[in-house]
Amino acid sequence: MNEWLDDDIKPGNNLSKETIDGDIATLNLGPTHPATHGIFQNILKVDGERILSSEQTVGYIHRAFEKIAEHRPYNQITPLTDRLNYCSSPINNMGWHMTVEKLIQAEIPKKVDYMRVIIMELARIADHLICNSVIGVDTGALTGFTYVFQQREKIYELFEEVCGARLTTNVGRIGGFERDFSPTFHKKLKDFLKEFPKVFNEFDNLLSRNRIFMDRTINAGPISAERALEYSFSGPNLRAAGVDYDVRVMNPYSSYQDFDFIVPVGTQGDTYDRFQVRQEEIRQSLSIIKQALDAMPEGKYFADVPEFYLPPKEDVYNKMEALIYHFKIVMGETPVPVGEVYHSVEGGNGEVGFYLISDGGRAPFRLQFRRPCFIYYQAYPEMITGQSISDAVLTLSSMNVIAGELDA
Amino acid sequence: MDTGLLIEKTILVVVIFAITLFIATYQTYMERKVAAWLQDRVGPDRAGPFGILQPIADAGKMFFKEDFIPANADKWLFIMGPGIAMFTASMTGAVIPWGPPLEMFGRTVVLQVADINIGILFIMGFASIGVYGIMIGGWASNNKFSLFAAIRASSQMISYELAMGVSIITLVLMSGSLSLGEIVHQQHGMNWNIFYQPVAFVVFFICSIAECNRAPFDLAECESELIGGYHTEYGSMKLGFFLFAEYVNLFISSAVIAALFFGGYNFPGMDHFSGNTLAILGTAAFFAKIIFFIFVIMWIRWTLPRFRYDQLMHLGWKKLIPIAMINLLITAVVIGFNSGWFTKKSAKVKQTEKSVAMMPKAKVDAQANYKINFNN
Amino acid sequence: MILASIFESGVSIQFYIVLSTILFAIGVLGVLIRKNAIIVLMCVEIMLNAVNLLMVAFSTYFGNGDAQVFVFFIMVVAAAEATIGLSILVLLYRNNRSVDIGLFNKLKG
Amino acid sequence: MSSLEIIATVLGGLTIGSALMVVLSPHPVRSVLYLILTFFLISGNYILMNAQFIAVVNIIVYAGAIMVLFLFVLMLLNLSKDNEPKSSIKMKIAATFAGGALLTVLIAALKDSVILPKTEMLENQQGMVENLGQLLFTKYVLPFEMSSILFIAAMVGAVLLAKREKQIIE
Amino acid sequence: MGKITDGKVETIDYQGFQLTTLDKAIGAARANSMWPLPFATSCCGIEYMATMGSNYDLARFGMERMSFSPRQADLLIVAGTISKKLAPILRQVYEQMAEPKWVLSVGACASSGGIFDTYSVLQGIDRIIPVDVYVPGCPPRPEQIIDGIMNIHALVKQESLRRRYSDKYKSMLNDYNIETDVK
Amino acid sequence: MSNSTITNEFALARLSAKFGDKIISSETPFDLLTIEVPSADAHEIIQWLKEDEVLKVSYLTNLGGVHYPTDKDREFAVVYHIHSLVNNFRIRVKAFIPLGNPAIATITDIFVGANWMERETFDFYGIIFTGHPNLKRILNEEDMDYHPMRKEYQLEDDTRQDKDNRFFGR
Amino acid sequence: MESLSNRKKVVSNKKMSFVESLYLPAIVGGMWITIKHMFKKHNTLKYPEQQRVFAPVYRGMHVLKRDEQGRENCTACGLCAVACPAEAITMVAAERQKGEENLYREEKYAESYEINMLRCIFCGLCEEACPKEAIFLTDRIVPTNFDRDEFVYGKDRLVEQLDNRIDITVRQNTGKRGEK
Repeated sequence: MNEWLDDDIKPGNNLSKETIDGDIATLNLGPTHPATHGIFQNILKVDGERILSSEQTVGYIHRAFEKIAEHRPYNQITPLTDRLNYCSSPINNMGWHMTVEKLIQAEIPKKVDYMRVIIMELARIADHLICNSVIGVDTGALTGFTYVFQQREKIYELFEEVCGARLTTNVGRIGGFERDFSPTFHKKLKDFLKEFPKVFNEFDNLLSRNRIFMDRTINAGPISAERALEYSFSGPNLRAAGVDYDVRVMNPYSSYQDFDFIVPVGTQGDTYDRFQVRQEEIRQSLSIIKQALDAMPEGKYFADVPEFYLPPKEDVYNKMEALIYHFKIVMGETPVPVGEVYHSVEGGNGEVGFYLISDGGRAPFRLQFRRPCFIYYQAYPEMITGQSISDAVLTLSSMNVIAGELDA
Repeated sequence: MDTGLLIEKTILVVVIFAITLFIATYQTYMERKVAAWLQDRVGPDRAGPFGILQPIADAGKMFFKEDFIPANADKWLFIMGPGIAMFTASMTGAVIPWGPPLEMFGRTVVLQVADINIGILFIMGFASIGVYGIMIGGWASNNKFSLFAAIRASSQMISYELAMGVSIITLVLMSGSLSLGEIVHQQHGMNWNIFYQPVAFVVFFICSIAECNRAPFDLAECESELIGGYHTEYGSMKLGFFLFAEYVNLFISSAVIAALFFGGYNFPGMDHFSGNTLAILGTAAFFAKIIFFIFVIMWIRWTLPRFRYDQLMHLGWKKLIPIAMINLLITAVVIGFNSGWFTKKSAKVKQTEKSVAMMPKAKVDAQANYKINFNN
Repeated sequence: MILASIFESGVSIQFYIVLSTILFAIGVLGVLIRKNAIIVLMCVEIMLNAVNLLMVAFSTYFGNGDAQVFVFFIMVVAAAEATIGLSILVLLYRNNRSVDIGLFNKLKG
Repeated sequence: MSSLEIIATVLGGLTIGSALMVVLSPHPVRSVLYLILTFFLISGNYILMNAQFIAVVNIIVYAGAIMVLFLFVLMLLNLSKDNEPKSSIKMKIAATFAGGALLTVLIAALKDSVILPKTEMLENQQGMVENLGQLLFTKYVLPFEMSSILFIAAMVGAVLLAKREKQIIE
Repeated sequence: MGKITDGKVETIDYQGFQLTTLDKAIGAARANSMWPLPFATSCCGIEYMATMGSNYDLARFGMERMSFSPRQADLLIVAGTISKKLAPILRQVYEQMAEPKWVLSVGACASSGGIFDTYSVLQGIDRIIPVDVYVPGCPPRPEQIIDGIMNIHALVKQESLRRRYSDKYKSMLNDYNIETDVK
Repeated sequence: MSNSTITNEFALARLSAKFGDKIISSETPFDLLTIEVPSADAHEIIQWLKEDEVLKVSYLTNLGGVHYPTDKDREFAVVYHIHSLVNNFRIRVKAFIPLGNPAIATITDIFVGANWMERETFDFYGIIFTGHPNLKRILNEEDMDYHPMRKEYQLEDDTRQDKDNRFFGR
Repeated sequence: MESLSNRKKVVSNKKMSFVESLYLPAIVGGMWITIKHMFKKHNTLKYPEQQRVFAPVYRGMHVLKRDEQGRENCTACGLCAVACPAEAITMVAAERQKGEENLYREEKYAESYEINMLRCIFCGLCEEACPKEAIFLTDRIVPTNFDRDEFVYGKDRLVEQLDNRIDITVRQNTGKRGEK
């Protein structure tokens, strides 16, 4: 606990009115603040540097995803999911694909599963790299950020090799991938796997055992496991509090049961724990990628679902059946089973869920996204109460609140 | 007052001021380039060859930017803030000996504006009032973040000044003089204070980074927390003054570090030279040292995370001050031991012996050497 | 030193006596008319400085360093007074949200 | 008048002026700034009297430390012109009279009281560090040590006073 | 800088002024020292970070010093979706910036609303503030962002020092109901 | 739910034993136990689910609304996804409420994390969560006068100028 | 809390060893890491002067392909417009007249074809939707502009020039697309 704070004001303690005495200032953290870069607003009541209470405003980039989803055919929703958690778009893409596949009960080849695992874990690395390097930036150490961003750039080149885009990937289709991994991709991935650990260790050495960094992050924005569960935390933030809940392990999807990896946890749920959990998850993701690459089965890169997976262009041109399917898929007129399905994947920030209600129509009747950021960001005032402004900034960046996911 | 001296000093003041400004300007370029190199980047390279005109572009832009005073700011103080920061920053250069004496037009030109016998106190004094620029600027902006920065800056300055002062006193004990010129004279050749007082050096170095408001102690302007800190509301040339003052401060404190601990213009093998050659080489050596320290401070900035406010205070009060105190105590005891205060004849040590006795032996020799050289 | 010869040229001790008296009176004036306790404290500092000035003047004129040593001690006392005074004021402000000197009335009994 | 006399007079006038502004400025922060200016001018006076050490110490102690504290407190409490307590005009007039009376009496009493031994001015080296140090560590060593104890007491007192008490009211 | 008239966008003619040597020198200085204020709300912000990183290095253009304080910034980089809720804040930031100022609209969302043709998203920031250069893409590659910045540079270099005092400029601001205190 | 230790049948049996006919209907689409409960009893059932020693369904995964414009008096559904981390068992609880009185008891007293989810549902559908500590709009502007996710409101607000609807056939 | 996954491992060690608590070793170590980078070759692409080669499948500016004889492939069926999530494509279809066989491959063609590049999100769905292999995304980037109207790309900028054909065969073959 910060030594300069009184013992009675600690995160989680609800401050009585009497506690809040004289010298209170109202500080507007955001929206145009470097730490909130235009999206979040926190109206802080501070006594000196100590935060007494905080009130959040969100919705600054509310884009009505769920409403749009009710107006778009299933295959056009993939680009939407890109923009949920844009730091790890492929995970959202594939979560959505798997949801629809669950609805239409498609059988997915093992190879597609493994390809998906590789892409998703790359995305997870990219996501965690951004978060951890931004923690570094917010503590003032900019250099580590530039080192890992060079590696993140490599991940984006890999995505570009697979799907043609860097950030909003729109990768994969319902039923599989639009194309197989190219030899260039394999070569680049091998290079990446060789080079990345070195740079990553450098980054780790720069920060994780540096006393200044440890002092800054330990006890900054802690949350206990019980409170975290009450708040429905998930992902690295929950694991930092000590609960090893990971959708990949609990409800394995996309053949995650085939891979051997540990679930890193922290102890107090403070910034340092979150940082370290993410660091270790990056290492685990690397190991998963290696396993998937080594055990990549032969086979097709798409499932046999002609109602959803577009036929090849030559067939469209030459075969009547293919042309009809093509038109039907594009127009969104293929029959979809009626039903309700909930599917969740372990996104960069936790359990990304898709609650899909289909009435058999062209577009989903209702599609709700379980957005982990939106759910856990509400715990932020509790986490920073009694802390200093510096801690609040660090806590915000270490929670990795992605605005696209927060405001939907 | 002798007219020649007056002209000489005037020229010296102008030259030193110009050099200070020039170096401060190009420190911004250096900062950008160093940061770029440390981060596998190129840095500015489009303004002129290798981006060499970057600082000039910055200055040109700021000069022609709209000069804005926030409506609810205290107008006069708002303008005064950057001025004070600039003034105090450039005053300190007056007592630093920039090089060995130069022979010119039949006169011996001492490359020091004023060799006042309390030079160190002068530096301390101006270092301590340097904070007013930040405080006034931050307060007058009428912005909460600026106010926070001002409060942070002032308490940081007061805290780190103490440890800084104590570590300087250690040096004063050793050299027996408050004059900066004298202290530099004593470090003839390689007889630098860093070899006698490494602990004092570390403390002083840390404190001078803190006094310059540089990372990892840049709490007064830390971007990720307080936006721009005390200069959040400043734009155009007033902001330029603030940033400029920061770099001047950096330059001056590097100079003070080099002068106090790294022999100033002294360099090994300086006995082989004399006269103007020595003066030029000495000055060059001094500037090389200064630039090295500027580089080190930049290097630190781009490597380390910054402290939190309470940790900063913690470090200052609970770590640096005790360390400096203990160092002072040990130095005092050793000096006392050397001068025989703990032996029987201690009572009879004469006044004249005292000042000599307060120095380690090597120092005394150096001083003697210097006097001989100086008189030649 | 050139500066030392100033007194030869006629700046007399009377000048400094008058100067420091005026400063002292200004300090007294401030204490009397200002109600902001912090300003009052500052005016006390002015008074102390007036005394210091006189001390140094006398010391210089009589060629005796003792007075300057006393100036040194006065500064110590002033610093101590400022710290204690200010912390009392901060405390007072916390309780009363004002630094009005009239609030010291309440200290009695 | 010689040039130095002019300097001294101007300096004295400025000192009085800025000291007056301390009292008269309605804005507490400006008062502090004027006071800092006053200290600088007083230091200038010290330098004129060749008391270099006291001059610099005056700046370090007053301008560098004490006034930073004052400014710090003003900022911390966020005092400005608006919440400045006002005193009544009557009070002000009375105070001015009282101050003026005091001034008159003091000047009258002190004006011709000193007779100068002029010769000692030239060789004056009393303000130099060595001499002051000699005095401090020989003749005044006990007061010196006492003052450091006073300082520690003041420091402890300030810390104790400013430390916040537990404020939760059960 | 464009302005909307009857739903159409029209550009102020930058060639209208005869550039003096001083204009050119200051234009070059301004172009090489643009301090950006990144208003990076969503995906494009991440690509903007990539542009800041080592691989693309905005520092080459003298732009690595980010000014989150509008007073110090020369270039407002709006990267990401601007919702109707955020629009007044963006406008306020623009109004707080000191002249001369430029606006770079990065990405489909900021420029036109992109795929978010919804009740909550502003269909292009040029409805509330004048935009100088649009960068297409969702999100644009760093190359495209740099391309946009180069276009801004071209604009800045051509701009007369007097343009900000011109009636044309003032009338453009008036169209946006932005008060200007430039005399 | 591959390694779930509690089967859907077991959970349903336990629920029915406790609440009997309060479970209006139940099904298991895609292996996820879905029960429909009366809106008045949703709070109680969820509380029991959380506190039950065996089920321990104590993690609120998701909360959202659905609008069925054609179902008379069942226009809105509030759907809770709750998860038992210990048993790795998920359950979906649905409660239907009529358009005329779209109110249901809040579960913020059971799960703190439901706070914003309920606010979002209120924002989108206008469903009133009685007892909610701070039920106001969260994503949209405060002064918005409709609840945009209801089916009758269109997605666009027709401010887009660069589209010609004739070309889209939508 | 008990382990849920049996794979739990605590990774965050908050105990500082004595050496770590001295600040300096980590600081020196960090400075050593950064100074090593100072002597590395920089990793910067000097963009306007240097250009990176994009992946062959990169989704950049669109092109309306012509076939080998230089006839436009597009038949204005409108599938791309339907598939576009951003609703950025508009077209007007026209009947091919006699004598225009060398211009248009199919009987119907797009009289006007516009893509609003500011709306476009470069998702590639139009390319997938096209049954005639007429529209493709290429590895060229859309240039920036001062004017919003400039971004509505008509046929003049979309249809590939006869003297400046755009090769998309690598794109079509990468990942063996279409092999079933």
